[in-house]
Amino acid sequence: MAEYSALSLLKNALSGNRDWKPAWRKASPKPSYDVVVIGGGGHGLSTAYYLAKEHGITNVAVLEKGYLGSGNVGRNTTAVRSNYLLPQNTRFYEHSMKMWENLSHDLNYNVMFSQRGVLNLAHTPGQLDDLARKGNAMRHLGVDAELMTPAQIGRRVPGLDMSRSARFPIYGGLMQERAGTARHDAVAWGYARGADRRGVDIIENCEVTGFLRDGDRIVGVTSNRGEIRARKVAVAVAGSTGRVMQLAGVDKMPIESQVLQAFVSESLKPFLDTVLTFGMGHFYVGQSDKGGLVYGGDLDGYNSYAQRGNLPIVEEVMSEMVALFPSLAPVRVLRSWGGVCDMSMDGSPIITTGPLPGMYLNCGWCYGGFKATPASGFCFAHTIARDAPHELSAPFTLDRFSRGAVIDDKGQGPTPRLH
Amino acid sequence: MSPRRTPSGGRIDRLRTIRFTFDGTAYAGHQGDTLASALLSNGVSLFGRSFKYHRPRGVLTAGIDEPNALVTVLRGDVREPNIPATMVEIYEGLVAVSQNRFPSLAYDVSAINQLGGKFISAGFYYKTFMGPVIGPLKGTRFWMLCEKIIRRAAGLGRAGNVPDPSRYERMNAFCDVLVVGSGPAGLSAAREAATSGARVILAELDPTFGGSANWSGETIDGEPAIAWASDIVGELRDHDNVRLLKRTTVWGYYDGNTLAAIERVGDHKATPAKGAPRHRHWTIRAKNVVLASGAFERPLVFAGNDRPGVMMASAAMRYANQYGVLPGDKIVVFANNDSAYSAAATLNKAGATIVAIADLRQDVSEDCRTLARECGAELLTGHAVIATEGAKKLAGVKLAAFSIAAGVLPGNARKIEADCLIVSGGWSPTIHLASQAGARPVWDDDLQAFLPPESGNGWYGAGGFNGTFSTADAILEGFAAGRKAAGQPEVEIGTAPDIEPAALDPRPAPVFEIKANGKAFVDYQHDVTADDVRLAHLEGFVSVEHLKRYTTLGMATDQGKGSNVPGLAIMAEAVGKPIPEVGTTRFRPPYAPVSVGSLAAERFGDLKPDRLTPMHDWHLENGATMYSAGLWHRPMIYGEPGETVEQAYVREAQTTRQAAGIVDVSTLGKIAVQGPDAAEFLDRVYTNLFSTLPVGKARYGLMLREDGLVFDDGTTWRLGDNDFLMTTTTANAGKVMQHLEYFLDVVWPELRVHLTSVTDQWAGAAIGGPRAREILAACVTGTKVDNEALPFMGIVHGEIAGAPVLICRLSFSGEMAFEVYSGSGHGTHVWEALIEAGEPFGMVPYGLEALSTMRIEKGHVTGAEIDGRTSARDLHLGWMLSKKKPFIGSAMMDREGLVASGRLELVGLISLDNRPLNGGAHIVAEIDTDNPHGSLGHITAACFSPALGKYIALALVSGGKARHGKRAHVSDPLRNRFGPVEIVSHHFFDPEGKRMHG
Amino acid sequence: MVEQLSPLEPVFRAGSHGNFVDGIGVTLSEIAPGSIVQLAAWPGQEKKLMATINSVTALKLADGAGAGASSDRYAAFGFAPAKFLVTDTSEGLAATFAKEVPSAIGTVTDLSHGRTALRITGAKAEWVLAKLFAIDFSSAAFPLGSGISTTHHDIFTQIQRSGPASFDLYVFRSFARSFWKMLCHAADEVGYEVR
Amino acid sequence: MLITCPYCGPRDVSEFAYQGDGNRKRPDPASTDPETWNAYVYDRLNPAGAHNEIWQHAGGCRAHLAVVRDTLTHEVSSVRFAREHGAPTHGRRKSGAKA
Repeated sequence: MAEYSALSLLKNALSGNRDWKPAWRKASPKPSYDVVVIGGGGHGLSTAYYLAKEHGITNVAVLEKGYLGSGNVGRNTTAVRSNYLLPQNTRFYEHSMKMWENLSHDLNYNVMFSQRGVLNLAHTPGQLDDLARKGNAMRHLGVDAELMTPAQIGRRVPGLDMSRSARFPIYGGLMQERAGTARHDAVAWGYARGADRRGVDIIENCEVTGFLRDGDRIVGVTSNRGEIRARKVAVAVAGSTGRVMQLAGVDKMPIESQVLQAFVSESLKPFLDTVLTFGMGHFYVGQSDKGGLVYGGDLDGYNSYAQRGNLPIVEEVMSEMVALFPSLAPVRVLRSWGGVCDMSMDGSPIITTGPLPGMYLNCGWCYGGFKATPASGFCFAHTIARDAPHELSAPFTLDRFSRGAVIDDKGQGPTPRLH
Repeated sequence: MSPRRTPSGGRIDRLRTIRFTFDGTAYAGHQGDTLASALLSNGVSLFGRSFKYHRPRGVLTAGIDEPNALVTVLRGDVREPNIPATMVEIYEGLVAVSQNRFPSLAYDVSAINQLGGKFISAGFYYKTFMGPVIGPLKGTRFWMLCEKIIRRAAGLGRAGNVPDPSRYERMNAFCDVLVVGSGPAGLSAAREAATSGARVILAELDPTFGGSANWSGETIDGEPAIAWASDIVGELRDHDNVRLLKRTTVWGYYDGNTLAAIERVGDHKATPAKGAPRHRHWTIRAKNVVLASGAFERPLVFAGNDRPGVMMASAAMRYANQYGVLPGDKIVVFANNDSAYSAAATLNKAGATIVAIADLRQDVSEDCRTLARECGAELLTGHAVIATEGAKKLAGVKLAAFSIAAGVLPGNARKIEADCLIVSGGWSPTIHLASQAGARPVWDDDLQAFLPPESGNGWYGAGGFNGTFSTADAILEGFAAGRKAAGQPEVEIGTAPDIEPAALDPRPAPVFEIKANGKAFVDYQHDVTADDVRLAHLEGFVSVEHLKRYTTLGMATDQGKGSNVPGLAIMAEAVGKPIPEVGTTRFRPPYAPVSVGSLAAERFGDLKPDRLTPMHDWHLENGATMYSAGLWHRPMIYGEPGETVEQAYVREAQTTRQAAGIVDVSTLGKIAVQGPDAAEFLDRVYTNLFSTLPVGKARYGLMLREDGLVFDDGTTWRLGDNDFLMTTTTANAGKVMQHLEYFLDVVWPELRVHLTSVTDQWAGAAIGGPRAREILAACVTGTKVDNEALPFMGIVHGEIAGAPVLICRLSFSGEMAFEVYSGSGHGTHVWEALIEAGEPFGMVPYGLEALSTMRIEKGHVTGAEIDGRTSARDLHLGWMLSKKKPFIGSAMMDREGLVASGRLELVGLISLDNRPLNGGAHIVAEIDTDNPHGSLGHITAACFSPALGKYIALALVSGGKARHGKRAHVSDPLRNRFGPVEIVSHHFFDPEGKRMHG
Repeated sequence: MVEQLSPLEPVFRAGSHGNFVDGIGVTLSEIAPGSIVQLAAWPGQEKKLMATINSVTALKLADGAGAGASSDRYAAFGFAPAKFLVTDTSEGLAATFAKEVPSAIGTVTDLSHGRTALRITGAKAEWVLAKLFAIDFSSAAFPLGSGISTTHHDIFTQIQRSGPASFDLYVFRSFARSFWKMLCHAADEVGYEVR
Repeated sequence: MLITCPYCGPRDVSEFAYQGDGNRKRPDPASTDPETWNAYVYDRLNPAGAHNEIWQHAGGCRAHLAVVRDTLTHEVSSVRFAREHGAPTHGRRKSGAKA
């Protein structure tokens, strides 16, 4: 398949754009594969891509229930960052960040990773110390982080209410300049195209309806497109983990599926050149290249698979937005949507062999899965190929809960809605 | 007279002239005009520029579905971008400007983008701008350079940086029946529901009720439709049980029949009424909903269909009938259905010349032929518009013979001069709200449209929403829906009202696109062409969602109201499947864009309430600098002129340790734990025993979470056998209450315990220092406060200045200290009495900084150490874990990870370079400023200790106690602070507690 | 006895405010009862507690959630299962109940200082309250005398309908000033008088 | 979303605090069996469909409620006082069964 470049664009433009080929083949399932990956979202696709690229395992199928990227990879607010407090998280997400920095070239697909920074605001001296703790933790692992003064913040983000009389005045902030945003759909499409070019079958509209077993061992799946056997079955369906695992007879997991809403405003000329998070609520906002402000806040806070939320959170998020930017009150919200998040018990993901023989599980991404897409696939592919966790994802196995080795970046304990 | 204003007619008030400006030019219109109708009446045809190609655009519609004519409304320096000119009611002094153009609307340099047409087709950016793999532009750098340029070109209006001074409000409403839309169907439904006695809310997004009755030109039972509508509105007004909401867009259909609507209360006014909001955000909880939201007319997709002067047929009709404006003098009609013929007739009656009617169909009904004849138009059946001409304004159209089976037929095209082309491609019912409510639409081949199911869980449909386009049937459906929604039994429906002129056949020919050379737009605003849709198909982006995401079709501010179905149809043709098999979009809120401010409502400018202690005003009057602790406001320091924060807190702490100090502790969470099982309950929730606590004594308690980590701490006072007063940290008060309530209600319902938040019942003043007891003795009556009457952790009742108080001798500062609780209403009274009593002893009030300083000196933990990751042992509180009883967390606290070596443990630090330490700094064995690494832990709290005369800190450090006496370094690259520290016990000061035991 | 200080003091401005040119939509006032007491019964003891309320205040509470009544001196209503708020224009009600309610029946909690009582009266009272609470204030849904517990964002509020167009609101004292400002703000549109 | 509190009547979801899976049964406090405790503290049923949940009417009467709610439609089919019918006191219902 042809490489994408300015030249290929020009060549095709001259021939009336009639020679473009599908970004990935519309494959039909074969009777068996070395690896079947359930879930054609970002993580499933990147897993397939790295299975092929890093481990030479190309006899792989990715099964997607709906259209490719219909889950959270196409529903998130696109922030990419590695500003975590705990070293297990920081190391993992920083690895991801490094992969992001070269992802467009790696995939020959412009995922539009824009390193315009992510800025966490502090509204009390205590919060600023907490951010300093986090930033210093990052710096001690070689990750970039800086504190910004209110004056610097005011210059960087015009329109922000910097007044001392604000209900929650801004005392400073923690900036990670290398963080930023990417074009979410492009990540799914780029990985799909990349995996497809390496021989992976990407099978859309293929819903898994059950698991094939040989004794205890999982040896394939049944689907609306027939039985598909596999030596290894990988599950990467964050947002639907409960449903898919139930098909395998695992009905209890350290996960609650909760709905997270996101919003986009009408298109505006450049207004905000970074991603901003509010310290007295869960609000965060960035601006897309098309000009829409992309923003969100807290979870709705209850179990849901409905991909729809309710008004209280809508109102909460909007209130926080105009508290930070009082000039945005007349600006209008254009779209809202809901994504279903695997909220884990410590706010950190699960990448593991098992829990059944022949099965591999990647889930529990809470609302931070998008930025993990490259590293998640990279580590999960390693786990599948080698039957052992990658060094970076070793802390994220399932047994950490019983061992008391939770990775609780927010310190909220086993109350998923608070992570 | 404006050039395009008809001599009479319309619902505008021709006696009232309103002046406004657009792009700096002054214009006049009339009361009742929208910005679009007023500008059209002035002969303006160029309204805006498109998103990608910056093509000149006119006004396409007359309503909320407008994709092209977006403007920014300015109120002073406050900018309201992206408002359709069709939705702006003009008011005296209105200032509107066009958008997405530079330097001007007429001459926009970015229009050069059009030349790159095929190069910048859908999704082009995914394929390029990746830049070199090596060199200075490697990684993301090249892309970010390109992105800067792209971002500047993209975007529509500009948001301002000046705070919006407007007021926004919320309104909660409850009703039996909410009727959405006030056209004939909605009015009929509302009347029927209201008559049955139901509580009814009727919401209309336009400034006038009546919907199509305002512009249809029909008569209903011999009466003009407008009069028919106003009669019903008048009738509804007389009902007590009806609320009429105009300028109100119902935009969200949420769970439990909760609907959200925005009422534009003040947008049409130069200055709002006093106290009135600009927008009111309605949350309507309706038992049932009648959806009578009508339908949108769809454009046809053909080359040059975006030229200013091309307009929807129904919009043209509306401009003529409702606003008395002709969109053109010489009009060509282009349609695949009958409805455009009514528009032609209307425009002709209003004074325009209908040059020709090009109908895609070969067979046209006799009714239509008559209408064409009557308006003097040349009827060209089996014809299509294949191009339009003109620069920034339509000058003519090109027509060619067309067959539904074969498309454009070979042969000579014919040119016709015209300044307006009105188009009808059929109608799409406005099913958005039903879709939000979960309804799955069904494709109807006759109407070539997605129709809603008959009814949903909580709603009924009527009229155009149902695909019912005859007014007579709409009225009957409204009647039936109104009855059902009001819970009335169904009745025999009477005879249909008599409508003149008779309804035309609503079924369009199944044609959506006319293939010819030139850009044919599907999504006007986002410049998505029919070729872009086909390109998406070619590249495999076939599913509706992929189509949307790849081409951005339907993602513009009009949300695809007109483009959704044509886009699907073109994709369906490319795929070779029927339209319903390609799918439809599930609509989500909002139905139309909603101001962010309206959703913030009363929280705009007031995000969170202030929580104030009873002594708040005293603090302010006495020079306190306040800061936020959650919702509370607490004194940080009581600074004296010229003092730095450090000087102030050092003075306060020092004075407290030397004489006495007083601090407001009213914010501590206080929970009354009452009942015969209260002691048992406390034994279960605290790690230590409380059943052994005698009445009149207090005890420090520690709580864990179920997972075995520390949750909260505080003292609990036994006031009676069955009566405890629990205190919690300020930050955790709410969480602790919820935690306790959960266990009582869900886990141990057999325990007879009541919990009540009494945080606000009590004002708390903590007074500590060597002179504290003397000060108390000087002002307390009714009890002694000596060591015998009031031993450490003892509680007494007494009075201060006539107010009853509860005094507990406990200490956070490490001094001889007492917490004095009084009724909140007496708080300031008691506080002032204490201050007065303390004056001779040199007592000072102190704030949180000094409080924190003294607790650091004592090594007491707070939220900085109890951070949700620490165990009791990490904090050296293992001695509080009772072995005599199970308690919450006891089963989980010994898991291997929680007792592993190397965990972060509480230690003290002393700065060895006499420079301040910072909270959040890390601890390392060896400094490496260039490449910091090897963090052993971090500082949780730091201060200058007046007691030690040193900068000290509490820290959580791996290894903890084992490092006591060892040297380490702070490493704080964020604040460029590196330096040596000594690790010591966290009990810096008076470790034996001699001072507080006295 | 020491007088209680109102938490509203600096923001309580008697007189007419807002858009009052066309008339006063609502009147806002602080009630400042002498006593506010919470009574709570153990399961099965609710009737006995209600009888005690009756014997102390002469108020007869009907069965059912939220039932309430008031007299010149007392007001009482249920606000949660087996829980009641009782107010008295005089001080000392908690002490009285403490004697009357044995621990086998339930508990008595004095909230006289902990809650601030406000009253909103007037033709527009329902309209103004509907701006703050997701509660149906129509008299069919919220009959005279009855009470509810609800919240305005962070502010927990108990409300009793004290007249056909009159409501008494009980909020945590620490929030009272913020709440009062919000109430006044919401009443601007209809014009209000502070008394 | 509305939840009909058995005491307060139908109220907006904003008045309620979610307390999660109502099928969990707290182990005997005297037991220290790690697996039982681990399952109680960390594992949750997470069905797509009817779910037994605990909600607290935090912004109302503060009672805890045993709610049966469909996680696909958000429809609430049953609400009862948890202290009277608390899910933790009985076993897990069959998924899909109405309370």
